[in-house]
Parts: sequence; C-alpha cells; structure tokens
Amino acid sequence: MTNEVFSVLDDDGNVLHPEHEPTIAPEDLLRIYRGMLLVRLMDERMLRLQRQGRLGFYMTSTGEEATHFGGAYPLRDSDWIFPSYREPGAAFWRGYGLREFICQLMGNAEDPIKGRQMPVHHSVRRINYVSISSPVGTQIPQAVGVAHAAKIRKRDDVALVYFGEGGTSTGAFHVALNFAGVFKLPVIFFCRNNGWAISTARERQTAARTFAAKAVAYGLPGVRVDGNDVLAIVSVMNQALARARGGAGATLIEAVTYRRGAHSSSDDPSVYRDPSEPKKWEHHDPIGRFQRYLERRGLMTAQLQKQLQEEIGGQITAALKSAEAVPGKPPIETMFADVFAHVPPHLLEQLEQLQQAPRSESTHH
Amino acid sequence: MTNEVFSVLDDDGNVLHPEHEPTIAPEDLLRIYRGMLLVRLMDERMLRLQRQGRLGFYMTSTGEEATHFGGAYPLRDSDWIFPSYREPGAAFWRGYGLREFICQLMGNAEDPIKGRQMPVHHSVRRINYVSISSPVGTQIPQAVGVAHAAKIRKRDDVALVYFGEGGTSTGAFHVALNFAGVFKLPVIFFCRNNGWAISTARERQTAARTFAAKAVAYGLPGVRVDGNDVLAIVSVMNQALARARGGAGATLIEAVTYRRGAHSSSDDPSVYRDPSEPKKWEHHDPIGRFQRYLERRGLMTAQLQKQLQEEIGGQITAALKSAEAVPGKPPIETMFADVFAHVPPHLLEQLEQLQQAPRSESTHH
Amino acid sequence: MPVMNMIQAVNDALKLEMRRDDRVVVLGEDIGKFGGVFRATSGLYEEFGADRVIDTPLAEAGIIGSAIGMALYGLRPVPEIQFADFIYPAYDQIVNELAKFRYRSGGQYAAPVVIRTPYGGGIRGGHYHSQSPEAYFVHTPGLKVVIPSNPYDAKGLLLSAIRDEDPILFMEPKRIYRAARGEVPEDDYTVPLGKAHLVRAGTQVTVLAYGAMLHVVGEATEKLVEQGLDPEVIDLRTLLPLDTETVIESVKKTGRAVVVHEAPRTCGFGAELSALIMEKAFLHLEAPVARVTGFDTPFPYTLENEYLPDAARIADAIRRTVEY
Amino acid sequence: MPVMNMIQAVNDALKLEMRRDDRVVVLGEDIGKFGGVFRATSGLYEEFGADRVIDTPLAEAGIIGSAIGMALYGLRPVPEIQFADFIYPAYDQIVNELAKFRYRSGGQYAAPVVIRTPYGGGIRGGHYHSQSPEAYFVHTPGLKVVIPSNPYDAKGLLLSAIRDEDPILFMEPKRIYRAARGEVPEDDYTVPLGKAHLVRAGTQVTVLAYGAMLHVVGEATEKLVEQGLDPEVIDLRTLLPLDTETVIESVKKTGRAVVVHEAPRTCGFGAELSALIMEKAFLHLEAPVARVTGFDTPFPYTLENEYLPDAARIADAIRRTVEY
Ligand SMILES: Cc1ncc(C[n+]2csc(CCOP(=O)(O)OP(=O)(O)O)c2C)c(N)n1
Ligand SMILES: Cc1ncc(C[n+]2csc(CCOP(=O)(O)OP(=O)(O)O)c2C)c(N)n1
Ligand SMILES: [Mg+2]
Ligand SMILES: [Mg+2]
Repeated sequence: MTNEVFSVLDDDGNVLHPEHEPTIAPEDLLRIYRGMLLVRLMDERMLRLQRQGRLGFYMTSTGEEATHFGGAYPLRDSDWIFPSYREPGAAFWRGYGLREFICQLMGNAEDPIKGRQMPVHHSVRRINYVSISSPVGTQIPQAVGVAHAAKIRKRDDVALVYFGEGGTSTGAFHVALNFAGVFKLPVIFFCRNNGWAISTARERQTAARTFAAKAVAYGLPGVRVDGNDVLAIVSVMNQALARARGGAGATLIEAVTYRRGAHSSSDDPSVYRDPSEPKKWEHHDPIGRFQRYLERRGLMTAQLQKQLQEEIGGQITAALKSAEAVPGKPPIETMFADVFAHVPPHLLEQLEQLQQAPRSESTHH
Repeated sequence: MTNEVFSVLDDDGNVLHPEHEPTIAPEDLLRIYRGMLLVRLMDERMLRLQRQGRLGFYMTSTGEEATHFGGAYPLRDSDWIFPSYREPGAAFWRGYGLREFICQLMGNAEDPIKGRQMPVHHSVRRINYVSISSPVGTQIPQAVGVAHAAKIRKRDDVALVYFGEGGTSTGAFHVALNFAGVFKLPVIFFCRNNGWAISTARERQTAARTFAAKAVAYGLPGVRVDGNDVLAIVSVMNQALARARGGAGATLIEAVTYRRGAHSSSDDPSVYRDPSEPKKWEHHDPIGRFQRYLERRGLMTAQLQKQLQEEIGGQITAALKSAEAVPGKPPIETMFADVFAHVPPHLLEQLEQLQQAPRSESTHH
Repeated sequence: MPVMNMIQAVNDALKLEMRRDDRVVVLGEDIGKFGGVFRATSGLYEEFGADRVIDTPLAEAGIIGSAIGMALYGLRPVPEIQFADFIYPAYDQIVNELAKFRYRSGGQYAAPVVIRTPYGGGIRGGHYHSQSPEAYFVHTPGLKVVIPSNPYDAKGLLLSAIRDEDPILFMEPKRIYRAARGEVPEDDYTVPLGKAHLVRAGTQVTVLAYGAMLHVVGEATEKLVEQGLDPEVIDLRTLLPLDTETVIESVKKTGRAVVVHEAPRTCGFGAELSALIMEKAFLHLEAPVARVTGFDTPFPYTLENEYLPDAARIADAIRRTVEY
Repeated sequence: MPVMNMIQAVNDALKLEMRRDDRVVVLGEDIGKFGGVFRATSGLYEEFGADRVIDTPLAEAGIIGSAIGMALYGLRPVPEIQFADFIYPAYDQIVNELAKFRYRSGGQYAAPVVIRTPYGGGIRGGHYHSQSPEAYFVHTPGLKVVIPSNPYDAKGLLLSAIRDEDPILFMEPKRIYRAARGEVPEDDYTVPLGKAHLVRAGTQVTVLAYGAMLHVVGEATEKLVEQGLDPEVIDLRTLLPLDTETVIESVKKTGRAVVVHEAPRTCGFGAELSALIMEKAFLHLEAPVARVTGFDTPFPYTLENEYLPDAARIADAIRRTVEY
C-alpha cells in the first residue's frame, strides 16, 4: 500500500504520464469540460440565490468537479450511481435537466421528488442516479446490494458509490466493503477525500495513513488518485471497471481533493480552518488544469471558453426563470402518497382530517 | 503485514524461540496451567449438566483456553477486561468463584446478576470483568471508552477487549478501532479467530488475508499469534501492554485458534463442518502443549497432573452441590429493580399489579 | 392436507415462492448450508444454490443495506435477522432508508424487502433472545408489520408479504415455532395483509392479540367460556396497516376491550390500540380498554414466566373488564 | 437575571457543570473547536481543552459506545448527536447496551450517559433534519427521556440530567433554539426530572404537550381564552418517568384531554398518554382524548407547515373536545 497519489496532468495541464493518458474522443473531452464548468457556474448561482433567501439551503462542489465526471464518464448508462450530496455533475453528465435540478432545490410543484426532501437530495431514476439521503454512509451497502443483484442476475452492470472521507468512519462503510470483498462484487467505492467533514479535519477522521489503505482490511485493491485531475480519475476508473466487469470484484478509490467552499450554505469555515488553505488549492483547480490541457491539445481557446460560459450562464438563467415561474407547492395529497405503493385507510383518513382542519395563516394551502 | 503466526512453543512443548519465551514465575506457570484445566473440566461438567436438562444453556471454550489466560495473566488487576461469552477463564484468573459462576448459569436466588441474563453472561465488577451481553461486537467501542476515560484521567489503566473473528464484521468493531487509532488509546483488541461463527467459516467472514491485517485501516499494529500457545500470547500481550501504557496506543491481536466444540449447547456442527477438522486441532491442544512444556521444565508430572484434576473435579462438584442447593428463584421484586437507580412509580405500580394478579400454575411464585 | 408447524410453514412458503419467482433470494447469518438456527431456511441452499441462498458475514447493517440494493435492482430479497434482538445494528438502514425510499424519491424507487425475524419470549432466552420490538417499526411510517400466530397464516401471510410492493417486517413468534401445528395446504394460497382474523365470535368483550399471545389468550378464554363468559377474540395478524374496521366494529358491539402483547407496556402497540378505540368508539365503551403486557423492564431470564402475560393474568383482566 | 435563548441556556448548563464536576466531558461531531453546528458547545473547547471537549470521527455508534465506556469508568459523558435523525447508527448501543447495563449486570454497573440531541421540525430540514423519535426511547425500558420547552427548564433539567444516575435522552427542540428566550439564573439550580409543569391552570380541558409544541399550544390557547374557553396546559418536561399524578389529577378535574406532539401519530407518545388517561380516569372522561400530531408519513420538506400541528389544528381539537 503506497501513499503516492496518481496523476496524469500537472497543474499546468502538461501530461506527466503519456502512457496513462486515457484515450477519450475530443467531443467527450469537451463535454467533460463543459460539465465541470456547468457545475461550477450552477453552484455560484445557486449559492447566490440561497444568500438572497430564494433557496432554503444549498451545497457546492467547488474544486471537486473532476470527481463527478471522472467517475461518471467511464461508466455505461446501465451502470448505477449512488451519489452523496456533492456529485451533481454525475447527474448532469447523464442528462439530468437544469430545470429539474432547480425545481428540486425549490421543492416546488414540479420538483421531481414532489418537495419531499431538502435541496440537493436529488433522485433521477431514468438515469440510474439513486435517491440521495442525508445520513452519511447509508448508500454504501445499498450499492453493494445492487452489485450483488447484478452478479446474481449474471448481468455485467457495475455500481459506483460516492462518499466523503468522513463516510469511511461509519459502520456502513465497513460492512459494505466487507460484503463486497467476501462476495467479489462489481462495485466501485469512490471516496472523495476533500480534507474536511464539516469542521472535522482529515487527521481526526482516521489514523490510517491513507483512506485507500483501508482496502486491505477487505482484501480489496485501494488506489489513491489526484481528485483534481479528471484524466487520472478516468484512468483509475477504467481499471476498476475492468476488474469489476471481469468478475475480479470491487475497488476502493481515494480521490484526493479539497472542499474549497463551506460545507453547506449553513456553514462558516472561517471558524475552524485557515483561509489560506482553500486559497492554496485554487492553484490545483480541476477545471483550470483540464482547460490548459485542452488548450495544449488545441481543443480549447479563450474565446470558446468565454462562449461556453455565456451559453451555460444563459441556460441556467432560463432554467431558473422557468423554475421560479412554477406556481405553488405540491398539493397536500402528495404528503400522503408514496409512503406505501397504495395509500392505506389510516393515511386517507389523515388526509381528510387535514383537508377539513382549519389552518393558521402561515399554512393556508 | 505478514501472514505469519507467532509461536513460542511447538506442539510438543519445545521452546522454538527462547528469546521470546516470557519470564513467568514457576508458581504463576502452574496457576495458568491449573486455570486452563479448570475451564476444560468445568466446560465438560456443565455441558453434561445441560444435556441432563439441569442447565438451560451453555457455551464451551474447549481448545481456546490459552486465550483466556494469555490475555488475562499479563494484566494488572486495575486493568479492565471486556469479555465475550467465551473467556470465562479470564474471570477465574481474577478470582471469580466456581459457585458464583454456577449460580449465574442457573439464574438462581444467589446468581450475582439476579437471574437477569442467560447462562454464560457473567458480570464481576469487583475484578473489572465487565457485564457480558449477547449482541456481538457491542463491547468493543465500550472498551475504547474505558481506555479513553483512563487517558483523560491520566491513569495508566489498560482495557482488554475480547471478541471472535465474526465480531470483526460488525460496524462496532470498525468504529471502535477507528476511535482507538485517532485518540491513541490504551486498549488491546483481542480477536479470537477460532475459525467459525456458528456455521459461518472464517473465509465467509472476510476476504482480508488475515484479521490482524485489518489493523492497517486504523493506523494500528496488528499481530497474529498462535492462540493455542499461552506463552506466545503472553509475549505479544506484554508488547501490546508496553505500547498502551507508554502512550503509543492500541494493538490488534489475532489469536489463531479453533472452536473444537459446538457453538453452544443449542448447536450441531455436524450439519456444517467436517468432524475431521476439530479432530485435527486436538493435536494442537493448548493444555497438552503447555503441560509438556512444564514437564520439560520439571514443573509438572503425570502424578501432579492427576492430583490437580481430582482437586479441581472435587471443587466443581462441591460448588455445583452448593449451587443446586440454593432454594428458589430471585424474588419478583428483583424483576423491577435496577432498571433505574431508583424504582420509579410506574414500575412500583407494575410490581403491585403482578403481586396482586392471579398466576397460572406454571408461574406461581 | 399436511400438518405443519410454524417453521415448516415458513419454509414451505419460501420454497414455493422461490420456485415461482426467481427474483426471490434469501440472505442472512447461518441461513444457507446450516438452514438457519431455527431451520426455517433448511433445504433452500440445496435446492436454489449459493446465488439465491446467501450466507452473509456477521453484520445486520450489511444484510439489510444490501437487501435494499437488491430490491432496488429488481430482486425480491427476504433477509433473515437471526433474532429480533439483533436487528438494531440495521436500524438506521430500516427506519431511515428502507422505510423512506419510495417517499423520498417521489415514488421513483421502491424497496420491497421482507425482513423475517423470530421474536418474543418463552424460550428462556433472557433479554437478548426474547424481545418484541414491533412498536418501534409500527411507529415508523413506510413499514408494514406482519405477525402470524399459526402455520396456516404464516405461509399465507409470508406469500402475501413477498408479493407486496412495500417493505415489511415479518415477525415470527419463535416460542410457537414448533408448538403451533395445523393443517397447511401444500399449494399456493395467500392470506391478505391488513385483515384481522376473528378467532372467536363473542358478545361481552373484545380481546385483541397477535403472535404467540393468541395461544395464551386461547387458554384464558377457554376457561372463561366454561365459566359462562362470552369473549370475542381477534387475531390482528397485520399491525400496520391495521384492520381498524374489524377492531372498531367489534368493540362497538361488545363495548369492552382487552389488548394483549409481550412487549413492554409503555408506548407499546397496546397503547395505540387503546387510543384508537377511544377515538373511534368512545360512546360505546363501558369500561376502559385494559392492557395485559410485558412489564417496563428489560426481558428477564429466570422470571420469564412472571414477565410474560399468562392465562391467569389475561383471564383476570378480561373478567375485570367485563365486570367493570 | 440575564435573558438567554435555549442554546445559551444549554451552553450555560454545560459550562457550569463542567466547572463544578471534572468528571463531565462532552463528545461528538464538530462540537469542539467549531462549538457544534448549533453552537451549543461553543466556548467549551477553549475553556476545558481537547481532553474534555472531544471532536470525534463521524460515527454515532462510536460516540455512544465510547460514552458508555467512559461512564462505566466513572466519568459523566454528555455526548451530542448532531441531529436526532442521525441517532440510529447508535441505536444498538442505546437500546441494547446503555439502557440495559444496570439491569443485566444485577446492578453492578451503571452508565449515566446524557445524550443531547436536537430534534423536531420547523427549520425546513426535510425528513432527515426534522424527526421526533422520542417514542422509540420511551418504549425502551432503562432510559429516561427529557424534553425542555424553554431556556429556564433547559438549563435546570440538563443540570438534573447530568447529575442523575441513569442514562438519559435529552432532546432539544431545535426549532426554538433561538426563538425561545427567557430569564435564566446565572447560578446553579435544577429543575427536577419526572415533574411536569403547569403552564396554565384551567377547568375545561387538559392540554398535554412538550418541547416546541408548547409554544404552538400557547398560540392556540391564547385565542381560545380570548374566546372565553378555559383550558389547562401542562408541559410534561419529562416523558419517562412521566409525572402521571399531575396528568391524571388534571384530567380528573377537567374531564377532557388533548395531546399534542410533532411525531407521527401511530404508536407515538400521544397513544401512551391517551391509553394511560383512559386507564386511570375513565369515569371522569367526558370526551375521548384527542391527539394532534404529525401525520404517519416521513417528514416532508415543502409541506412542513401542513405536516406540523399548528395553532389552528390544535385550537380546533381543543374546541371539539370541549364541545364534545
Ligand atoms: C450519520 C450522520 N451523522 C452526521 C451527519 C451530519 N453531517 C452531514 S455531512 C457531514 C460531514 C460529511 O463529511 P464527508 O463524509 O467528508 O463528506 P463531505 O461533506 O466532505 O463531502 C456530517 C457530519 C449525517 N448527515 N449523518
Ligand atoms: C449482532 C448479533 N448478530 C447475531 C448474533 C447471533 N450470534 C451469536 S454468536 C454468533 C457468532 C459469533 O462468532 P464469533 O464472533 O466468531 O465468536 P465465537 O462464537 O466464534 O467465539 C452469532 C451470529 C448476535 N449474538 N449478535
Ligand atoms: Mg469530506
Ligand atoms: Mg469465531
């Protein structure tokens, strides 16, 4: 088990290891770039919205965008993604709409999940992007179950599950990786080590030298990859996918990156970390690096970049407008639907009680 | 991390590594031998009792006795032991009485824990032998808490916690070792790898090459020791204790042994394992090996051995007689005591209701 | 018709459904080669193989967590928790994940997992092999809770449960695993969820129970009937969704009710039944709804028989309620 | 007397007790340097240092499991679970270990751990930042459950809790963490556990509530009083052990009762109160005990205000009960 972090690009976008440079079609390279830019711009806009009181809550991924696309790009559409709350790019990559995304944040009448969860808890079944829940780590054994089912059904689908380094401290992480090892399951454990779990520094999370090292405890390979280098991530993902589809089992990937923003819109990092730390990481910005790489390859120009920015900005504005134009909240019937496949008598009765009850001003329907 | 299992003695009791042979006073060597013999004979007798229907349930440690004494002997009396259900020897070593032991098994009026738990769930506070519970693994984070408290109070007490290899699959194991690593706590994790968790073979428990290897995930040293060689166990325990008291933190010990008997008196191993397997392990019997070692050192003779057997047998018989002579069960008041420090009104009321209620024949007081 | 005990009925249902529907898999500790510590899954490993009869490592959170994933993928997992007392390591997966998946995803995802687990006292198991945690799950929106009291229902309810679209706690009263015997059709049949069963029609008082307590209630009412009383006895079978109509109609008729369960009294399911009856049949009540339950202590070992509701305590409560 | 909000009162109690008793330590996620996501522990790290104010890894089972060990050793740990919604990974340690330690060891060992956790809705937290799981713990023999509704009680009850010999769930209604303000003595005082508080004496109906609901009940009763009704309002403060005497005496006087809580209705604490009142005051009841509660669904996000009992629903239930 080594401490070394695998990179393909340096901070200037030079290829360090041509032999490891994944072969990606130019149009895909541009789609990946565009996706990372979208996440960056969406985060800026939504955070501003939240500050203005137009959104209840938000979480940004600034500086970690490469993990979204480096993880999602190498997958087949039939593969499953179990995200945490910090990988919206993986959904955009598979076609999650900007308007749907914003409607979820607003929990409005067109929220795909009917206003049931807080902002950033997306669920997009049509693209195998599984419902996000707040409890840290719970998705990890579930992804293992999907991989187990795929193996039982003799299909070669793979499950990719994201979690932060804080998630490795949960019991769920342990039982999940142990099952994956014992049953040799086609699952990829993607640990975004962004250095912080709210105010808790990485050193306080574990005394293990690396998070990748934890793979040993389950008889799995563990790799450390530069989480701000999308090409490096694609390359280790390709290896993990080959292993998984080849029946050799699971892989634990530790993507070393950094949470440049606050944990969430409710958080204030200045209380617990030195502002120079996030500053430092700006020099390893995953988008900037990749952009310089594309420029070197003649695929990107300052002008094209500017054009993309404007285009994406325009799309966000349009989606936001349209989402904010959605009238009203989900109807109160939705509060009692989907608890079960069919609404049982006691919930029908409670719905009626609510419909007949007088309401305080604050809560008129 | 190595696969190698550390031994001091070979099966004939020859010293393989004189440099590792711990220095133990002859009278202690004999006490250890006597203790292992006591556990062996007690198990035989209690299992027979259970078969005769005079005990509701029992669990034996046959073949694993060295782990009880190798773990307990090197400790100070002020150190804490968190046992599972398969280390009664560690309690005997510290002075748990045969009669108390049997009264607990019977849950009679003199059961030290007032008939509250199934047989083999002992609790002996005066010797820091902590209350045993059935759920596998729960004691591990508790032992870590004791070690944490000792460190906070700046005392050099150490916590020793026993669990089977099946226990390493629980979330409790994971969070416990992770806390111990992060806080550098004086705790020793003693994994009795006896090959089986009821019907589940060691290979089905984890894909890790060894259980000791799991220490890496927590930044802890992990050692594999011959679980049937009490001297080897004492020697690795001494190192772990030095580490712990020296402030260097925790150690994970994997004692490689074998569960020769059934999981419990309710179990029938013939359904799931080849009878030749336990047979094979009889050749590595921890008592036989240690006996031959003592003979070589001139501390044991066939005659002394026979004498010890008879002496212990007599003590068990006497304790059993006296325990079986205890009249009746704990009074029904005990059912409502110790739920809280003081019996609250609703429990007093329930006690009265029970006292006034008519009882079916089966349950007259 | 063959006579079976509860274990055989459960085993028969699993075999039947695994033959009928290849999406059904079972997983848990010691359930494969060994056939389960209570033998409920015996023979399944031999017939359906290691792919569908899965011996897991010792981790309830892993069992339920991966069962959820299997269900999301389209399988019909029927995990076993060896004893209900050991279900708590999986509690987060059950109450925060399994129960909420359909709701939180706006109906996109469903996790039809049927968790089988032996529960209850009467086997001298002390407080880690005797618990009755049903109320924890009844209080958790999104879960159904089913408890059979006899072999016929055990098979029919389990088949309904596995074919249901919702996550279900299927709690098996281990105390009567072998003691409860009865005729069970060999072929496929279901007993509907959400429907109580009228065990004895009566006029003076409604006795509500489920699981092993039905048999103790039977003992009690038998004596009372000999003495000329006329109790009505209802086996709830499904705790959630509850067959409120049957319960309330009965109480409106009798004007009296006694609720029986093994679990501790405070905030037990009996509290819900009592509150519900008051809300829906207040003007018919001629006596307070009586609760005969386990006491508010951990489950004891030696005094198990004192802890558990027995025929005498139940008969006494029924008589007092009738004479109130 | 200084005016404090709930957070300040909790913080003040922790500071005071940590100064008074060096066995008291606090541990949890983000509670140290950061002072807790709700700032309840702010300043403690600076005053008492890393030994007694312990930032832990992200593992509730580790937090509670090690807190149990610390208590066994003689410390007085006060762990924080960041949100009650995240307490379930520690559920096994709480219900199978913490709650049973004294009992199962025949009284040899005690684990006086006070688990502080913010709970309840009203902060637009959706179903993983709004839950009210008190009934799970009330149903678990061996645990005490305490819920303050104002800063004065928060400090006095927390001091009593930390000095108590038993394990306690101390649930803090986060919705009123800042909204609820009041005079709080700077010095040491306690509010006894197991004693309810008469908020308003009345004659027509007894309204039982706890936590944030007290304030909504206040809104409701204010209007009703203007309209000439005379409700009695009781703040339970301790759910277990319950101050049954105060509750029953009041209902015997008024003959009517309304129970209010945020948690789902089925098997919620309201069910226990309703059942208890029927058992102990049946002949005094002139109306069925009414329950105004959260609905039996996971806690929604957008429709939070529809989900939570509001003044109008509570007033309506009180009026119907009085007019029954
Ligand atoms: C079981 C659980 N405990 C606590 C929380 C509160 N919480 C939300 S996010 C978070 C930190 C997660 O850090 P990490 O896993 O590193 O992910 P990151 O936020 O860095 O992406 C915590 C403690 C939670 N959501 N779930
Ligand atoms: C959480 C939990 N799950 C299941 C059980 C049932 N059970 C009791 S012992 C046991 C096997 C334990 O094996 P191991 O940890 O290797 O200890 P050993 O019995 O071999 O000493 C199981 C599954 C339990 N007691 N607790
Ligand atoms: Mg992180
Ligand atoms: Mg074992």
